[in-house]
Amino acid sequence: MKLNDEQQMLQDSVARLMADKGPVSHLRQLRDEHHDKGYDEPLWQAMVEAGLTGILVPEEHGGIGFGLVGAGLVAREIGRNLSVTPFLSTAVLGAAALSAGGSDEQKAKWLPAIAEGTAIIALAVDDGAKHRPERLQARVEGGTLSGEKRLVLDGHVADLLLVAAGEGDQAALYLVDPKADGVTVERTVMADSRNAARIRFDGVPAEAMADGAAALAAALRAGRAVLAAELSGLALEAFERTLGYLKERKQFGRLIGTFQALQHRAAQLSGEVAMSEALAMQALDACDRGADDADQQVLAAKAKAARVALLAGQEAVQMHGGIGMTDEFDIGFFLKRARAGGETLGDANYCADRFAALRGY
Amino acid sequence: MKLNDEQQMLQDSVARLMADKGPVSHLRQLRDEHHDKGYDEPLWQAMVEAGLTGILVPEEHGGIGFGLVGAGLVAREIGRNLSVTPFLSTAVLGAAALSAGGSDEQKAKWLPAIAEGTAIIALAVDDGAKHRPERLQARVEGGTLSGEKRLVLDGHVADLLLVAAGEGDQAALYLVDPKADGVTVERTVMADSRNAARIRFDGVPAEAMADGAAALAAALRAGRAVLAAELSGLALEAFERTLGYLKERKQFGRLIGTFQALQHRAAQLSGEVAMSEALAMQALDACDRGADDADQQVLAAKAKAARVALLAGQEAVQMHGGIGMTDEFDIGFFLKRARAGGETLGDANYCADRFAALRGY
Amino acid sequence: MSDLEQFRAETRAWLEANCPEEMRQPLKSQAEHCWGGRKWQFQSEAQKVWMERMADKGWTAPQWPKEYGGGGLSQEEAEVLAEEMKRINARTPVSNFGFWMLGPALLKFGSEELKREHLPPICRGEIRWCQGYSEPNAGSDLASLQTRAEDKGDHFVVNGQKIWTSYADQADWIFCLVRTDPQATKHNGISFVLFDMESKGVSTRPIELISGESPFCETFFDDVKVDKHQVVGELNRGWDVAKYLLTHERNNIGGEPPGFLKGRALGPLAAEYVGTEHGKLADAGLRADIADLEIDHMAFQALVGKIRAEAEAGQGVGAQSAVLKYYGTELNKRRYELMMDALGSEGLEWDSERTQGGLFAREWLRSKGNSIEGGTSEVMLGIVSKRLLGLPDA
Amino acid sequence: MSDLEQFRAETRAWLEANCPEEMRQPLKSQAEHCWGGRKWQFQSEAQKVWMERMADKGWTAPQWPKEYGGGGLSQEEAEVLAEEMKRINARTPVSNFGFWMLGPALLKFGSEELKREHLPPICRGEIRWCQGYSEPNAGSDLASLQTRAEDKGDHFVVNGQKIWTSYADQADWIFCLVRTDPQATKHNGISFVLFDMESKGVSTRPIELISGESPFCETFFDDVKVDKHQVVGELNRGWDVAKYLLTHERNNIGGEPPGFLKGRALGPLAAEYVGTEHGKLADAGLRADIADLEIDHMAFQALVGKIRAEAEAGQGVGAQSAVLKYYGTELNKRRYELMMDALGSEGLEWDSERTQGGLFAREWLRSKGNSIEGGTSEVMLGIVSKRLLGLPDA
Repeated sequence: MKLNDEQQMLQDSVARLMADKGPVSHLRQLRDEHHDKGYDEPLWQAMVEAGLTGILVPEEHGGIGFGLVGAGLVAREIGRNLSVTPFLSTAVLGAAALSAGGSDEQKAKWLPAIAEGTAIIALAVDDGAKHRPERLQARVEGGTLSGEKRLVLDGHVADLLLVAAGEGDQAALYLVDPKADGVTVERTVMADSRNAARIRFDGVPAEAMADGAAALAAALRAGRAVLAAELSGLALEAFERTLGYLKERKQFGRLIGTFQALQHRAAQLSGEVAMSEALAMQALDACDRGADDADQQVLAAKAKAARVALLAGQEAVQMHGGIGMTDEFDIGFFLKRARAGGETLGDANYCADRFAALRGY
Repeated sequence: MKLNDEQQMLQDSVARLMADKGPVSHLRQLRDEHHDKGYDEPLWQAMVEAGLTGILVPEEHGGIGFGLVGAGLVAREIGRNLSVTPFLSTAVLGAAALSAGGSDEQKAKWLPAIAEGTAIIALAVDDGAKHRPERLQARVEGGTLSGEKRLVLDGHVADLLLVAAGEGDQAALYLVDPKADGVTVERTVMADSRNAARIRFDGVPAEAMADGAAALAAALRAGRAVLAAELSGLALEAFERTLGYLKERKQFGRLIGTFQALQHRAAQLSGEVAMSEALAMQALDACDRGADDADQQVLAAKAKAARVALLAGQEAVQMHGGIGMTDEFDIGFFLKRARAGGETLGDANYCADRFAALRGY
Repeated sequence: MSDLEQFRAETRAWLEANCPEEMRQPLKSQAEHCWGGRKWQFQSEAQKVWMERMADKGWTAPQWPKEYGGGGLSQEEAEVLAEEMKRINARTPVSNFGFWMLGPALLKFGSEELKREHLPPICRGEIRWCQGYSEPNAGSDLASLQTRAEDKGDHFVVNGQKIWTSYADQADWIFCLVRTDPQATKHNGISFVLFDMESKGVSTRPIELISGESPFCETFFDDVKVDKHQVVGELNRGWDVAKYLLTHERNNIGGEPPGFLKGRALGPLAAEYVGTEHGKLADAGLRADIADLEIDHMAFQALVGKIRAEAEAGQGVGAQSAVLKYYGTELNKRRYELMMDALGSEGLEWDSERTQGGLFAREWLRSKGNSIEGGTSEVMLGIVSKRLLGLPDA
Repeated sequence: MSDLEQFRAETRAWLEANCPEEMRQPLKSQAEHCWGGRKWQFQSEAQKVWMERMADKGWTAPQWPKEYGGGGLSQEEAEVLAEEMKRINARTPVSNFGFWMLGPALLKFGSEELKREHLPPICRGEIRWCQGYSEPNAGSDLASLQTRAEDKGDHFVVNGQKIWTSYADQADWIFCLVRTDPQATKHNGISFVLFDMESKGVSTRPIELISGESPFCETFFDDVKVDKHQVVGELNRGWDVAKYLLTHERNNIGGEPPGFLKGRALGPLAAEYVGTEHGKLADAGLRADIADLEIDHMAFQALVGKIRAEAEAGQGVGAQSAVLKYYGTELNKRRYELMMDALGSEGLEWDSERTQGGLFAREWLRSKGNSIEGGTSEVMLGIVSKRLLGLPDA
């Protein structure tokens, strides 16, 4: 696929916004000061003003309804700059879930709040250390939820929790008030210096959605597709920084970029990054078009992006040599985010396994 | 492990024998003349005279009882020269099976014949296209065998067939006369220009062994370990021929061996080959010593050797460029044998899967 | 109904009426492909009829101008035709290096006279072309070629040797790189010339590959007389034509595998041979490998689509073609390795009827040439690193 | 009973009697390792007692000669001691660069005076050493180092800067490569000198790694006075000493991973986090990856064993050490990647008590330095291709 003019304009403006207001230095600063909210509030405010928080919110609910390609373009620049916002948790997972499965009242209450930036929403799926939404342990019985969730992105600052749980044979999302009795939130700071939370639910009131199963499926699909775009952007940036280093660093009296072994590895990495990006955009577009194989494409895109981003992070550190191992230098942040983003909503092995299942083998 | 003096002498003498009497040119000649027996008869005779056919046959049955390390040293040189003999089928699989599970009479009849080179023995295990000895379909009932076997090495020239089949819950080896009624042999020439056969059994008399299950296990173990040594030798030779080519072929006005990207690949391949060889010898030694983890080591060695030999074959053809693709040049034979040998008695995926199972995960 | 919809309806009706039933089966092997040319022996009446009917419509070369025997279709119309042909599994009516390579070169660089002389016979399947680029000891280093064409006033006299000339023993004409200025160095002084393979002094010798097939020849030129007007593009600037074609060729690697695996998915094939367990392929390692390959293939196709879309928008393909060549051929090699993993000993049979004479093993081996011919993978990575990434020379 | 059996019995009895219970637990993390030295704060009385008892036996350096404070054990006896220690999970009593690096260098190149001065305090755990090789902008290219030592008659004056000096801020003495002949080029004119880190003009600054730890420092020398007798080996031939040590260091990479994974198998760890299905790890892709890693590790150990056996037989290790360094470190990186795959989000926690403050993620990140420090993987492959394979220079 190729971007249309509107999408191209979006990409250009988001690229400027993120580079100006959400650069890697902000991530470092948030980390070093142990920021209590753990995200870049001024940047988030700027995204609200630019309408980006409502990118998946339909126009009737105050959003711009730009679709997943649009969300992917934002995520790509987030990946390039390692910008820290609740975009994925709120504007993607939250908006996708509520749009797909919320009741009219739920939509009317929460979707405008997402678009206006007045609510942060967190999706709670994983019961264990690995993402396995087909085998949920958290249960809803008689309208109350019990269980434990991990890797709840922005969970400690959320105004609303969307919790995946089983009721009978059916897995679905439920709305839970994080301030309700029986909710215990432990903030966990992850290796990529981002927020997540472990949350315990002990008999907490859980509000059903109009179609909680559809909401869960939509959130997972949108989240994986958008993460694929973010990881592709991350890989591209890590690669480009490394390419720049190859052109300026000397060893043994030569620019290291003249060493053919590194040239070939750089060439291979550039191709991998280009393929990861192209597939991510194609998968986002397939979702927007409602293509039959959209799920396959999304799983493929997430698997590919997770592998490529990790490879790009590994190669970036290795080719930078000693300096790449230092915290003072930014390149290590890309490696850390590559692994954390790759793990989120299903790692490469998980996505490839599901992909194979959908392909019938 | 390190070879002792006796083993070192064996290696040296076998290396001379194979290079003199079983070079790659013989394989080409056998192929081009569609040789009816499909193996190098003068070489086999020379191996009989050197005592190599009895390398696994105990001394009391006329062999030299040199153990699997000895057999591996022979196989290594077979791999380097792509020598075509019934060594694997008869001297390894046949001897290992009969020694481990044959009755006294069976041993007395067949083991001396193996050592003297008067009998060719073929092992028939695979019921399908893939090696799956845990799920045999061939059955023995009331002393008669029915089923179909594939990839029976030297099956069309064998004097005795050792056939793996189930009886009740138990899988075991049975002795079958290839000339018996109800045996239909189809010779199949494989991609590596070697013999195998597809053999049908329709209610054929099957002679039980003293311990047919132990015979099957011993044959598979010995065969895989010895194949690991053969494949390692093959990989080494393919690598060394390629290394020689890198030092003599010019492109763009330079020796191609000066290109750093090829240097690094050659360095990696040399390490892989060295590891494959070391593990094969260690596994053979573990079998001879009766080490607890001998089965794990053999599976690991076969998996590693299959992967490395295939890699060596692929890299050899690629680095030779156009000439590597021509039949006139010998290097392609190594690639072909790498795949055929890798497939025999379980491919790398199969061996790795079994290895993981033995390791408890 | 839009024009395109109308075109689709007419095309569908025409194909239904004119494509013989026999030509609606996928090729069982490469051997069933129709190459055309003076020496061509049609394998069936249907093959002949199908080629002629398509040639009459100009649809053997759908996008070439009508005045040269092509179909004069727009890009969109050509896509519709391709879709409609695929719908009924219609075979390519005829194809050879004349269509893939010489035609595009003539359309871009050829004189009006050369176009009128050569394009119509190609479209009618009357002339089969081969390519004379590589030389012994030159390999990927095309610029060092030594076949020379001496200027004899109204003609050249060509002497030298080519290698890897595809099916030169069965081709009618050759397009050939020759050195016309022996003083010039490297890429300069090379011209792109055309001549009849029946000319005096031309001889060929097939090269047997490790797959047992002989799709290539060594070709020898001994005082071959070549008309001077048969130079494509400017004299001594043949490198421009060759480079254009190499890029064009690489750009055409779209990720659809050739041979047996064309249109076949590995998953079901593997299930047939390795079986299933708990609803999944019984070999978990192979299953993971196939999934990874299919994911990489999907990613590759997405990139191909993106690059083509950009090329249509005028951003050009250029060195991107090296990316496509590299990944397209490396993927194909992986694909054939996995096919062999799946087929086990059946894939290894070399001469049984069951396997059509060892089709599997032969195609696996043949795939190894993909990353050597048309510029090795190493050369492609060099082009990417220098021209796309701007990495400096040593 | 053979001598060796007797030695084993005595050793076992002594260890049983003398190794404190606390010192029979595997290290929970690298932080529990006993480094020794003037500044060392023992983490427990048991740690102190254990170090002193072992030092009294000479078993902190079992194979060094007794006259220098070592145990004077033969290779076989040392192996018995190691086996018996492993049997009860006894921790290494003390270790630092003095044991791993300086000791072997002094034993091979040092004067009798230097051996008597430096080896005994190492054995007693009194002096902790660090290494001064790398310099900013030199990286893997050690021969271009610029720290200079000026000859002032009875002493040198050292000026310059080192980087990647391990724990220089906690070390007592440094062994250091300095340029003693500024005229000589590259590998020549470099000397291997020793001096006290408390000397005037020495300062250090820890470097924080991506793992959050600071095992390395930048170290600055500003007119540091160094006694002339503290040169190891010949003046201006320090490169020989350094090369010997690099080889020695690489050769010591035996495939046992450092840190959390030391002595831990990945299979059971993964089962804990990803679960099992039909008796196998529930994640089939991870299962295959772990099996491949364990197979490669087994192959690597077989090669290590073979190379060591050949070395003992006098064939030397030489450039083989580059093979070991390359594969040992690359395997370790793969191992930590798979550990992270297995642990999922738990592995990513950075500061929870549950994970001992992010032990998993930090060790994963730390492992990335393995293929950079002590000669990068690229340098190793270069050594292999040039020195083992004899491939020509460009």
